[in-house]
Amino acid sequence: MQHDLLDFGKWTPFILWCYAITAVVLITLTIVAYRKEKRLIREIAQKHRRDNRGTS
Amino acid sequence: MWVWFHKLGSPPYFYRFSTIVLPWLAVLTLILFSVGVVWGLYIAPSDYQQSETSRIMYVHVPASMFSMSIYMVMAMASAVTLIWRIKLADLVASASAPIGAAYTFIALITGSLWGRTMWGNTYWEWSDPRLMSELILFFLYLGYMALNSAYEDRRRAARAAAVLALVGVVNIPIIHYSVEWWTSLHQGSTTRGTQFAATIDPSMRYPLFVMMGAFAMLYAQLLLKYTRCLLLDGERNNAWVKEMVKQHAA
Amino acid sequence: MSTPASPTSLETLNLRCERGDRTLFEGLNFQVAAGQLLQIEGANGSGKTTLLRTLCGLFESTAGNINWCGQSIHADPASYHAQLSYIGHLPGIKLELSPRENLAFSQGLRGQSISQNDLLNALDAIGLYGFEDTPCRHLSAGQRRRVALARLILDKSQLWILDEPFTALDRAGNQRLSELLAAHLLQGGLVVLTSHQPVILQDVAINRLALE
Amino acid sequence: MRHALLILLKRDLLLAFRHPNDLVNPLIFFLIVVSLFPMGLKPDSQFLPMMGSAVIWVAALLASMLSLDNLFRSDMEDGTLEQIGLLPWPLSALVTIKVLVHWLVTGIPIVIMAPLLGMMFNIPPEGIRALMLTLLLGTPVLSLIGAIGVALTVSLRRGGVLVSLLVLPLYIPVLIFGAGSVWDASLGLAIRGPVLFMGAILVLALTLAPLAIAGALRISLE
Repeated sequence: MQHDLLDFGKWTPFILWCYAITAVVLITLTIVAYRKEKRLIREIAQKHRRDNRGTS
Repeated sequence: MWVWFHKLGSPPYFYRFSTIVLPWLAVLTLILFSVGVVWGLYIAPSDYQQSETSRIMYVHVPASMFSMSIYMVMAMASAVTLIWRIKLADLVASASAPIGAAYTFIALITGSLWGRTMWGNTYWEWSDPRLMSELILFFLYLGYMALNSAYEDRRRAARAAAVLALVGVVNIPIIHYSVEWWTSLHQGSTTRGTQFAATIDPSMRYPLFVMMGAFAMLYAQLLLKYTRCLLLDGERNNAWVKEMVKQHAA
Repeated sequence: MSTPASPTSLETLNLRCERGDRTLFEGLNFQVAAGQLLQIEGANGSGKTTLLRTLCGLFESTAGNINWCGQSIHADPASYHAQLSYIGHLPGIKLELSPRENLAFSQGLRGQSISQNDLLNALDAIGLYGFEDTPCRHLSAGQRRRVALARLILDKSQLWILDEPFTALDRAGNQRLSELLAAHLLQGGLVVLTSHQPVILQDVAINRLALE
Repeated sequence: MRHALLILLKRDLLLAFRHPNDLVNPLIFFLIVVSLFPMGLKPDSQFLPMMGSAVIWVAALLASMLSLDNLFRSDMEDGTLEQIGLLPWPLSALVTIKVLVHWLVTGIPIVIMAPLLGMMFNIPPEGIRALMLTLLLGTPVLSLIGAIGVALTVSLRRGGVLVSLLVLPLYIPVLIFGAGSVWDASLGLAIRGPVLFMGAILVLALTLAPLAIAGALRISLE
C-alpha cells in the first residue's frame, strides 16, 4: 500500500504521539545514563587531584 | 561459560568488558531502531481490521513485553544478591528498575492511545486486563525505586530492595490472574494485544521482530551504562577506579 | 547440650566491617577465652558498637570469620544465641511493663522458666528492691539500665556482650555491675564490652583492644 | 519453643491492651472512611449497594495498613527487637506470632464490624455473608503482606508513606477477589471460585510472608 509520508488518515495524531512519546522517554533515559557516567568520572578525577595535592 | 560469568562478576573486569561492548551495542541499537521505525511507519502494510492503528503495535508490544521481562531479570538478580552476595547482581537489579519503569510507562501510554482508537471515546478502559497488569507493574517498579533510594547505606538498600523484588515477583502471577478474573466479570474482552503477534501476517511480523530487537539492545546498553554509574559511585575509593579515572583523564 | 569439641572461646579471624563506603576496621584478630574480659576502646565512630553487633550476629561482616568454640557463629546461630546475652545501647525493655513483667517475658522468650523468687532476687541484687511493680516509664534511665542488667543474672549464659554497660549508672550501680562481671568471669564466663571509663575489677586481668 | 511463642503472644496482647487508643483508632478510622463515601454521593443514590463492597474493602485495607505502622516500630525503638532477633528460635516463627496479634486486634474487629456497615450500604444478606467470609480470609493476608512492607522500612526515619507505596499494589489481588465476590454474591451468583482462590492466597502468604518478614527485619536490624 502506498503512503504519503507520515499520513495515516484520521489516526495520524495517535500514531505519531505514540512514537514521539516513546522516543522522548527512551532518548531521555539514554542521555541521563551517559551524562551521569561522565559527571561521575569527572567528580572522582577531581577528588583524586585534590587528594594528590594534599599528600605531595 | 561459568568461568566467564564468574569473571564478569568482578567489578574491574566488568568495567573493561562493558567499555568494549558498549559502542557496538549503541550502534546496533541505533540501526535497529532506524530500520524498525521506518519499516513500521512506512513500509509495513496496515492491518485490514485495525487499519493504520496497528502501527502502534511496533512500540507497544516490545515495550510491554520487556517491561515484564525486566522485572524478571530484577528478581533473578535480587535472588543472586541475597544468596551469594555478589555486588554486581545488586547493581544490575537497581540499574534495571528505571529502565523497566520507563518501558512500562511507554507500554501504558501507547496502550491507552491504541485503546482510544478502538474503544471510541475513552483513553482508559478498566476492563482491559493487560493495561491493568501493566499499571500494577508500574506501581511495583515505583515502590522498588522508592525503597531503594530511601536507604542511605548502599548494601542495606540493595538487600531490602531485593526482598521487595522477590515478594513482587511471587505476586505477579497472582495479580495477573486476579485481574484476568476481574475483567472477565465486566465482560469487556478486547481483541488487541500480544496474542496475535504470533499469528499475524509476516509482513507485519518482521518489523515487530526488529523493534523487539531494538528494545532488547537498548535495554542491554542502558543496563550496562547504569550499572557502570552505580559501580563508580559505590567503589569510588577503590584502587581500580582511581587507575581507570587516571587513564580516562590522560 | 553436647560438650563442645574445642574449649570455650570467642575468636575473630581477619574480621572486616564496612558502613556505607567507609571501612570501620579490617584484619581484626582477637580471642577471648573462658574467664577473660575484653574491653574494646576507641573514639566515637570507630566502630565499637558495630563490632559488638557483628559479634552477636546482628551485623554482617564484609570479610572474615567469627568463631564460637571453634565453629562459625553462622553455622548454628540458635545454639550460639542460647549462650549469649547482649545488652546494647537501648536497654531492650518495655516501658509499659514493670521490671518484673519485663524480666518474666524476656526469660520466657529465651525458653527459660524462672520462679518468682529468682526474679525478685535478681531485681534485689541489681538494686531495684521496691521497684518490682512500678511501670518502667516511671523509672530513671539508670534504673532502666539496671532492669536490663538484671537479665544477665537470670540468663545464665556464658558469653556477655555489653555495649557501654556503665552509662547512666551511679556509683553503687557501678559497684554492683563490677561485682557481677567479676563473679561471671570467675565462673568461667566470657565478657566483651565497650566502655569509656576504665574498668577495674578485682583479681581479673583485663585485655584491651583499641579500634582506630 | 512453643512455650516461647506463647509468651510472645501473651506479651504482645498485653502491650496492645495497655494502649487502648491504638487498638480503637484504626477501627474508628475504618468506620469514618466507610461513612464518608455515601456523603460524597446523592442521599438516595442507587449506587450505594454497588459501591458498598468496594468501599468497605478499601477502607479495611487502609485501616489494616495504617495500624501496622507500630508492629515493629516500638520494639525497634526500645531495643526489644534486637533481643528478639537474638533469641534461639527462628525469627520467621516469632514474627508470625506478632502478625497474628495484629490480626487478632484489628482484623477480627473489622470482620465483626463489616456486617453493620454492609447494612448501612443496603447490601443484601447474601452479600453480607460473602463480605464476612472474604474479610475473614483476606485480612490475615493484608496483615502478612503489610508486615513485609513495615519490616522493610522500620529502620527508616520516615517510613509512613513509603510503606503504602510498597504494600498497596500487593494488596490488589485480595481487594479484587474480596470486593468482587461480595458483588457477585449480592447478585446471587456462586462465589466458590474466588473464595477458594483467596484461601489459596492465604496459604501461600502464610508460608512465604514470614520468611520475607524475617529477612527484611534482619536487614533493618543491621
